Amino acid sequence: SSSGSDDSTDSASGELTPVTLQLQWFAQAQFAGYYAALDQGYYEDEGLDVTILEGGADIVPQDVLSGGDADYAISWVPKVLGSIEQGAEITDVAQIFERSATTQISMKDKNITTAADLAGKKVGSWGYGNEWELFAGMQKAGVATDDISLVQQAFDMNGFLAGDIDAAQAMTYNEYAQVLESVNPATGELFTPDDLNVIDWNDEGTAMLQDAIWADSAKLADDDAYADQTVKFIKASIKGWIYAKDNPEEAAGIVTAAGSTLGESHQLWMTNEVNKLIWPSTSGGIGMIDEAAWKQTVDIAMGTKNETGATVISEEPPATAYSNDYVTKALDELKDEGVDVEGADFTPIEVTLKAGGE
Amino acid sequence: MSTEPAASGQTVAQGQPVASARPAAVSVAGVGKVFASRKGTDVTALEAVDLTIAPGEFVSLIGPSGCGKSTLLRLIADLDTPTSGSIEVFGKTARQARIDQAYGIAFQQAGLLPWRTVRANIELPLELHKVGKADRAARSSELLALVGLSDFADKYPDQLSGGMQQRVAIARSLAESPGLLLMDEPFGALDEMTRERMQTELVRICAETGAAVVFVTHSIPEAVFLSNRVVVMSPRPGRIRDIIAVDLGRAEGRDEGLREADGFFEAVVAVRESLHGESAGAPAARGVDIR
Amino acid sequence: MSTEPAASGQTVAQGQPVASARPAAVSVAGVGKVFASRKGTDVTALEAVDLTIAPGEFVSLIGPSGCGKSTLLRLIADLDTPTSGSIEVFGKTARQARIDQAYGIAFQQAGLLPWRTVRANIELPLELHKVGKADRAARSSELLALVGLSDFADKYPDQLSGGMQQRVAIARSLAESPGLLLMDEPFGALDEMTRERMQTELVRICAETGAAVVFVTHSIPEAVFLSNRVVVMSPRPGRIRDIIAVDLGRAEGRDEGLREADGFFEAVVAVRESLHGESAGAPAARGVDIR
Amino acid sequence: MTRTGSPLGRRVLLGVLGVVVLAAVWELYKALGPATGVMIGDLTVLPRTSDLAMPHVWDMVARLFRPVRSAGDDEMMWQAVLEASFFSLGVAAVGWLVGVGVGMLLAILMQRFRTAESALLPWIVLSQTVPLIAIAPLVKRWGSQIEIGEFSWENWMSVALIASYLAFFPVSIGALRGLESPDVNHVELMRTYSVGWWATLIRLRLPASVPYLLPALRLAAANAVIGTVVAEVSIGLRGGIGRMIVEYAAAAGGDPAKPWAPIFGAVVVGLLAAGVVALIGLALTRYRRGETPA
Amino acid sequence: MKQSASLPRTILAPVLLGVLAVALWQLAVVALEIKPFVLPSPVSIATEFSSSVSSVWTSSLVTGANALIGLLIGAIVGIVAAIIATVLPITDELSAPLVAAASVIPIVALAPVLYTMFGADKETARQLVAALAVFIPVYLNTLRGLRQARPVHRDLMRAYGASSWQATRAVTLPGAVPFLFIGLRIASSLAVISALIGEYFGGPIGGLGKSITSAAASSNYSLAYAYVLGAIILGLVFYVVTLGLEKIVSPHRAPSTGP
Ligand SMILES: Nc1ncnc2c1ncn2[C@@H]1O[C@H](COP(=O)(O)OP(=O)(O)OP(=O)(O)O)[C@@H](O)[C@H]1O
Ligand SMILES: Nc1ncnc2c1ncn2[C@@H]1O[C@H](COP(=O)(O)OP(=O)(O)OP(=O)(O)O)[C@@H](O)[C@H]1O
Ligand SMILES: [Mg+2]
Ligand SMILES: [Mg+2]
Repeated sequence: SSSGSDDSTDSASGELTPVTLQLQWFAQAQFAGYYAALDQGYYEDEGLDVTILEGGADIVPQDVLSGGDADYAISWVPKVLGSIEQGAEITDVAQIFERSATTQISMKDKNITTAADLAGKKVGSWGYGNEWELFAGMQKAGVATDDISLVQQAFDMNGFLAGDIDAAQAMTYNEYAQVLESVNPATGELFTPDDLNVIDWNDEGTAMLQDAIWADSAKLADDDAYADQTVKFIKASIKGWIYAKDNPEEAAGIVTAAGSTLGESHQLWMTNEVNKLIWPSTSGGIGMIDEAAWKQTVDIAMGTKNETGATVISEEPPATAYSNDYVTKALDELKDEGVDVEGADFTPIEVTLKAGGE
Repeated sequence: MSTEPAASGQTVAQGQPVASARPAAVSVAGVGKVFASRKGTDVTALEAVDLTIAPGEFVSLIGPSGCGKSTLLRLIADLDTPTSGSIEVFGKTARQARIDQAYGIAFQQAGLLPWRTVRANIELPLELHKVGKADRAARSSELLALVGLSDFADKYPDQLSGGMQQRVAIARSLAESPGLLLMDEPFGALDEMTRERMQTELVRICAETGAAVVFVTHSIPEAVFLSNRVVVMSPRPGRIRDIIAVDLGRAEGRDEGLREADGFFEAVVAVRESLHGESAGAPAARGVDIR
Repeated sequence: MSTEPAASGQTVAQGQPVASARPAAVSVAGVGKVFASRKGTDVTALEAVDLTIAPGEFVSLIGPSGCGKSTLLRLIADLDTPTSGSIEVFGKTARQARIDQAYGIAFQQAGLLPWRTVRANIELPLELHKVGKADRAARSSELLALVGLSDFADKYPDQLSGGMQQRVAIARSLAESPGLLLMDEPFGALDEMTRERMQTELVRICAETGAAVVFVTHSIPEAVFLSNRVVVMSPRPGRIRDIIAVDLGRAEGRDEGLREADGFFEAVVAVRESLHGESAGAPAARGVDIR
Repeated sequence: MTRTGSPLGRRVLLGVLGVVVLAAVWELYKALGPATGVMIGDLTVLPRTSDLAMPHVWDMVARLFRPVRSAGDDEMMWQAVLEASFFSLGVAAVGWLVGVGVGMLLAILMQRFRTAESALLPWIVLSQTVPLIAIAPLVKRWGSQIEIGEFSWENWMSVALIASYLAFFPVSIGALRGLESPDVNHVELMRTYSVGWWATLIRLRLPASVPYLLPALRLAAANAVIGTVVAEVSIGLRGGIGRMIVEYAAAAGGDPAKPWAPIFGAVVVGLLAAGVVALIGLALTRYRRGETPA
Repeated sequence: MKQSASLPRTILAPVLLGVLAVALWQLAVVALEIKPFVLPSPVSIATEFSSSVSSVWTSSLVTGANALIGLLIGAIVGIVAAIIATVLPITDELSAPLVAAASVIPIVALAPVLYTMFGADKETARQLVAALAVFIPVYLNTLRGLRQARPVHRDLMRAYGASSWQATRAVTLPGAVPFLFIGLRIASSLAVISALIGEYFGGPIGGLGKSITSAAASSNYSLAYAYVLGAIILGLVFYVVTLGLEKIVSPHRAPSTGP
């Protein structure tokens, strides 16, 4: 916050409060709601001048946040739990994604339909803390990390397509689509969902909470202006996500305009799949943190060992690790304005993927 | 060490100044130089050296490799400091003389800066001492003419033959009209023919500029041809064994014919014998001790 | 070019073999060498050179830089081929002689292989020609003794002084007991004192081995001291100007005293005059044309 | 490297021929080699020949002349690649300049003080064994703390700084060697002129270091490009080749020629960087007279 | 040139500087209360290093093996290519632009396609990345060394009527060794760095690169830096071993310059 000192909350004066948001990765429809909120002026309506910072391979959003270089960050809960144990003081203030998008996909002929089938296979993962649901699923099915050979996946799915990886990690909104955009050498056509087996961690019961909005715990406690601003930020972001639900094509276009180079059909697919992770909301409105889901995430984080025998965390996270206070306020305001924050009537659209995601 | 009698017709003049009205060009008194080596074995390069050189006098230093010729020259030039004794150049300390640019120096390699033209190389000392551009140009033209290289002013050193490069180095050493020239085997890298021509040249230049010269060489004919006095040194520790006065007439009169004169050969023989120190010894035995 | 009369007491022997019973060690007949340059300007390095060298004879080549001395030596060694004329070595073509290892060769740089010990350097040619290990060791020990370096057999070249390295190179050139030694300024890099010792040494070795020698040098005293005949060459294009026979007695008898003999100085003067070609000319004019 | 021997025309011709030969070998192997690659035991010794692994040369070239995305009115791939190349080149150039500056300063310091050389040199060598990925996030995080008046640190500066971290190394080593290269003769000549260290540096040591400096500058340029590309990936800077590599990788399955486009871009960046250094070398010809052709 | 410095200076000075720097670092972290996720303190890194020394060791083995294989492949191919280029100059001219390009492009850019070409579940791609990075300095320096053969040695070989293979073995190859080592010295730590960056783009897990990133991803920076320390030590080991090899192979030649 460079300009103005105390008048930051004084939105009436027309002065916008500068706010930065650190994403977990490059601009893509995974973050469609925030880009839509920015594009549609929802942040501005709340008196916020939001700058969205893209991520990178070595950017750890929660560290950017706790280091004071961003006001909010988007990150997965299990990744942040580790950081919190290392001393980061940040709080999950809105759990945007209610469901997990992580799956383990394999070619039909490999007959890998459950976590138990992974034993003895070459299993892909990106690392970077994306691997915990996989390990939890395996552990639950009695497969030890030594029973598989773990391969670090690259930024592409070529390893999977070439058969180097039997079961690859794939986000429903991204890598799964990448496979469906590729030509099946056997048929000369694109792969279809029928060619693939999918292990969905939501179904296996080892799903963990993913994209959430994180804020600085200390400032939430001490700085009322920041607390107010957090509510506003959540409110505007939720409006963005509602926009993405109602206007997936436009939302995808907004993300592309923001500099994403993903192909058109891929971008739209991603928007649609991300919508499925949010809508319909079963936790009392988008962003509400479901106690049970949180507990499941924490339990897995404490009980699951990775290939080096380490767990994400060794003890319960502090109470400040999440708070429904701010999202509740935001939802209340929205409900007051007559906005549907649960999207019970949500129906996804049909997206046809083209080769290379074009 | 052995101060044996000099050869026929030559006078031995140990450390005697030729003139004493003006301060001597160089006066070395009781100078010793010990190089401390890391292994603790010190090398005594020079011991009790006395030498006085008159203004305008040409003195050569000759002696076996490692006898301290270069060391002595470097002490005079204040490139190194003596362990004992004192050195004066034109009545000043060696250090002061260096700062006052009282001498010019030339080494075995011409040591021209390859990225500077011939002219720019000659002007280097002037430039470093903030002489104005016009003055520099005038002086370098003069010097180029003196060494017969006016046509090569804008060439680079690598476009010159070895002899020509050496002449540029001599011109450079003369740039600030020093009263003393220090030269360490300046013609060592030249072939004999070119070398003889350069010697004639140097004699002429010295005559024109009237500078005193301390000239280190390995070549007896060269030392004899050039010098008023030849200082013969003995090794380990470096001492002056003999000083042989050569009287071949004034510099202006010296020319190629001189090299074939009897006096020349006699002086050569005198220096040779002094150098080998043991002309009475058995030459046959020498074949063994050749390290 | 100018075949002017030789100096007093010397005989001019143009291309005359000293002995003719056995085939000459080297016989050069009407040899010319033109270097084609890329820019189209050809360099005529040698023109119409005739020279015959008898077995056991010591012949020096002397002449100004660039006159083709090295070129001639390289042609004899078949390191290059003549443009015209023919060269025979012991009655064979130069090529055949090279393949038969009829000669040994030494250059200005010792050219030792730095990664081989002194002994291994000397053994190199033997090794290349598949001489057995024991024979090699015997021969190298012999040669090491000959050049007085037996104590240094297992040292590496960088642990030797320049003169010692040069002696190793000479030992190497003698390894296969050639009847002919080709030497291109082998003492060029040494200081005068070491050089004189090496010369004495070389005279002794040649006497012991009876090899003919073609010796390139820039130094008149060196040429005179060593040779039976001194070949004086003139530049552009390289030709033989004079061949001066030096008669200072058999090699075995030559020693240091010789250098101070009258005959020595006379031969030096004769070579000097032939070399400068124009001893009658005005020496004053030479100062200008000194390139 | 390339000798000055053969004429330029021949060099260019043979160079082009070399590229053609490489393309021909590629296609030949692709036509004849097994799709699964040549395996010895479990080890793939020659690459797979599937279109996914080795697209046809003409496909890779043709891809450059199609829009980045077929839908929409996107610019041509080659344009996009070229833009990214110039962006990366710009960042790398800044990194190179900083690296050269720091390297020179270190070299001068080490030349001046023997103790500095003893103390610094091992650490300078050691610094290059620190993996980039360890310092990239640090630099970004520290950089973002900097805000002085109007000036605020931007991400591209972090990338440039990382590039300079790789670039300074060859310069400091090469320049040190160069600064110490003058003959004792020359150094003593300056002493007889009783000029100080500074004048000796300007008139003697710096000019004498040019032949050593030029190869160092070239290495530094190559290093700066590597640093830029890796750091772009690492901290996700938009606009350059590094990010393009990651982004286009996502399309590899359906559009195998696409990921090759930024690789060609990287070649362009590298060659341009080397070209600039060659030009600098040309401008300094005067100081390279002593250089012996390798 | 300067005389080689005295022992206390060569050892003591850098050690003192290092100790000073680490002490300042520790002091800064403690005094300014810098959070571990901004910059861990040397003490915490050292503690972490000693407590996870076994996993650092296993990671180093993986990356080190890749680097070593890459170094060997790159060096052998580089030397052979340089010999071919010397014997058949046309190959040099043909490959000149390719080598020029390879020497300036970021090799890591090739990592993703190499994984596709050689298999994402194998270490091959990483080894090739390292090999490519090693190839360039080894090739260029060896080529220079081979061409450096002094004319006097060449003449000597001809005078001995040596065959071209004899000449190559007796003179050209040994003469190129110091130059080869200049290349190898550059290549040694390059191999480690390249193998490590190669891990960034995929492949089997277990190496240092992956360990660093996953430790950092969970904000465990002390652990991340413990692995970084491992990487530094690994690079140093490669460098020092190369240096030692050079000393053993070529004890008697003028010291060659270069890092
Ligand atoms: N910087 C030095 N450190 C140690 N010893 C030295 C140094 N300079 C010269 N010496 C020693 O001092 C002695 C005299 O050396 P100096 O160079 O003066 O001999 P020189 O007569 O010039 O020999 P040359 O004819 O070979 O040039 C030699 O023994 C040499 O090893
Ligand atoms: N390989 C070559 N290509 C072209 N010209 C050459 C070559 N070798 C020698 N020359 C020319 O041939 C002439 C004679 O050269 P050479 O080396 O034989 O002279 P030299 O008498 O040995 O001289 P120096 O005393 O300087 O060694 C010179 O003009 C030289 O430039
Ligand atoms: Mg000396
Ligand atoms: Mg020659």
